Amino acid sequence: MKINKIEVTLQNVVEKITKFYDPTTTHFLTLNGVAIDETKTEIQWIFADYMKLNDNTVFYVVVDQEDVVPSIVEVIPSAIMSQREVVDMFGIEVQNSAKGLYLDEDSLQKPLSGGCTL
Amino acid sequence: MFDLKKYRKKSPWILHYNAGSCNGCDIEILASLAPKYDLERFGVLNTGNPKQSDVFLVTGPVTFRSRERLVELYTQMPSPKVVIAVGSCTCSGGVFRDMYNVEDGIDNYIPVDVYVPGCASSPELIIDGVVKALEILEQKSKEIELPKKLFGTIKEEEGVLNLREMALSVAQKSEQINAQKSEQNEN
Amino acid sequence: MSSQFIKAFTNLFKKPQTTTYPQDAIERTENYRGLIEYTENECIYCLKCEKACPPGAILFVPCEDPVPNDKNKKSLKYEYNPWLCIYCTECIRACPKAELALTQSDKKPQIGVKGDRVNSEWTILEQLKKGV
Amino acid sequence: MSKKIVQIPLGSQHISLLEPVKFKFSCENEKIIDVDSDVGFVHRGIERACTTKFKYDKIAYVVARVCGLCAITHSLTYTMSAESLLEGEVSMKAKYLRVLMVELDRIHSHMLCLSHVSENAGYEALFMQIMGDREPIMNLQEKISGNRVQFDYIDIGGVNRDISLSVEDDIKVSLKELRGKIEDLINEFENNYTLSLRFKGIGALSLKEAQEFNALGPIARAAGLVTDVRSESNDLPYSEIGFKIVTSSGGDIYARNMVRLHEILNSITMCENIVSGIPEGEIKTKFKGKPNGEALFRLEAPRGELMYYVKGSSKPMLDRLRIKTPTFASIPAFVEIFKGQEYANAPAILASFDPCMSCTAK
Repeated sequence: MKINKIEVTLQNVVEKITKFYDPTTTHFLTLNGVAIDETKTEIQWIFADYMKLNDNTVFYVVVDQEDVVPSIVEVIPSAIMSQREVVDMFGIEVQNSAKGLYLDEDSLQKPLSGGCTL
Repeated sequence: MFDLKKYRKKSPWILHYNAGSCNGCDIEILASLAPKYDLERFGVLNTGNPKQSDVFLVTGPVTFRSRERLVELYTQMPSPKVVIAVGSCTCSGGVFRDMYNVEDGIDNYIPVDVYVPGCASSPELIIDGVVKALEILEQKSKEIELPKKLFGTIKEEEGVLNLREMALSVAQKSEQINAQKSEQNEN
Repeated sequence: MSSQFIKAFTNLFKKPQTTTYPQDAIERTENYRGLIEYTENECIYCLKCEKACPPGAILFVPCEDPVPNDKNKKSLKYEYNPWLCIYCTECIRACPKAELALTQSDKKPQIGVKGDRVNSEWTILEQLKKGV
Repeated sequence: MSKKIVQIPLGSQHISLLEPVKFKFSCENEKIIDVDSDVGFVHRGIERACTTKFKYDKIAYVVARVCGLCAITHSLTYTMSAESLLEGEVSMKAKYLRVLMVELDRIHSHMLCLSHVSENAGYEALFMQIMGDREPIMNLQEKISGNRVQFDYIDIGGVNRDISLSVEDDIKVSLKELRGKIEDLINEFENNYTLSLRFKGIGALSLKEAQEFNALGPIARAAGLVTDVRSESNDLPYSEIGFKIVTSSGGDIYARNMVRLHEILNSITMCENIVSGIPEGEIKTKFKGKPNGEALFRLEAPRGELMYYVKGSSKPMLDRLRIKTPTFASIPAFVEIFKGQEYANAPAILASFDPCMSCTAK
């Protein structure tokens, strides 16, 4: 499937998504993280259109481990789950998202981040 | 191998807990309770209450968050109880072996009596496993009754209560029984 | 309403759905994926099945029992854990001598009880394998 | 009566819940006003294991174990996204066989859900009847792939087993029988008071809410939202085999049941068309290279849209595998539906979602 990738920054991501997102034609798939190296992580917001052939839009931004990713729950309420997942899996702080969706305190922390080795 | 008459009188109730499986074995447990395989003809009933159950069917390699629940459910069941591990991942971790949030099989947490292989275990294998578990349940309930019987016979024979001798004879008898059992096992 | 009564009546004369399994064996379909069977004489010890197995249910453990020979130079012994196997047939697709050395039979795997080599004993075998 | 807020937990082990999930309902008298869910009981860490433990050609067998009910969709979506990063072409026959298995899987998954719904309405006999009617489908799956639940049928390059003529005949016979039974079931679900009146207006989701909370699959289609990934991609030959989108309106449990039942009928039609027209060809072709680049694939699982994101860099191990499962994305919609309902209906509403927690937590 085709991917349209759009680069954003942490400051303008909420604004751009608000402008792009129309609940009647588009739906939000998920918030995804990809570890690039030990400290850098690529955060992706993935969208797809209803009833259009092979159409996916991905907003992405590369963040450091200490950065705080803005929350898009105000625009898209269903993003809350995937935001909590990213907090657990990558150890990156997302606004208004609590830890502990999947991981207990004694299990391996931030398992998908680049710095994690078993 | 199958003496159905022996089991027809009994009605073991099962408790099912999903400790992190992929649902494959769970739907096969449901299928084995449904008309085609119909475990209910052995009197097997699926209950949600650990306090009324005799057989504990567990699916899934124990995940971190389900550990306490698993042990809690096991301890809440009255003895004699039998634990059946359904599916490869419950027996030894299966394809999830060595993943970071998985504890590689339930026998690291609770004692398991019957291991049912298969991914996912077919109803046929689950029936085999339950039948095997019923044998073990029978044996376990006999073992629980054992000391009481021994005490009873001594009392009738001697008429006098001598605690020390009673204890000694119980020890002897249980030794004999153990020896017999080990012989049987060797055979 | 009347159709339901007719259905209920005809159901009285139908064969029961339930299979009487423990008494009568269940008919196996042709493709049934059962136990993996191994023939030692045919094996060429290429270890492809061991590498292919997703859960690691096939191990070639170094031991002293079979004396090293032409085919088996490192004196390896085939070990298989049916309680770890996921019956995906990947090992047989990897085997260069499939149908001879490694086959998938239609036998169903055995039910394990205490004392079978299920989990903790298998962990020891895995450590033995890793130690070399 | 004074207003008093009571907390009622449901799960993680409960007789009406097959899944290990914990809900905490805040109820005002009998009415649910807020729901808190804990879905992490089944988290195993598959996403990490797929990038550290397994090579790219084994992952199809691992991701199938994410969920036993939609195992085939998981392995198919992964395989197709990996294939788009490799060099090679899947034969038409393999594509048809893949769709056949996916649709058979959808039939049995929907039937399982319907049987649960009727059990939660207190209709035990119908539960047993649907479970019994489902067995021929399980049998077909065993005949095609060798196993009843985890098929391990799809591999990179095609499918693992060919289909024989006798099995094709069996499929035709069983599906014909099943069609009659499903038509009876539609009649039953429409006209039986236990199932129709009991469920009308309960657990309703409006079209606007469905769009706002990104509901997926049968839940969205029951609310009138026209979305189905089967018509949003042309990688599988859905348009050739008579696929139709089934929608309903109302968004309540009754509408969801109807959508599921009509989808089963549509799947039966598609399976019959596939079996009568399987093209000639190889079932497996060789693929060259190692996955390189990014791929994103969506496919319609029985519960809704499934998405895989694969990133590789010409190594046997992948860099990243992201699984987005339908239930995971629908949880905000679930919570919205629960609000304002009676607590007594909670198990029935939950069953009508057909939730899959092993999908959710991975």
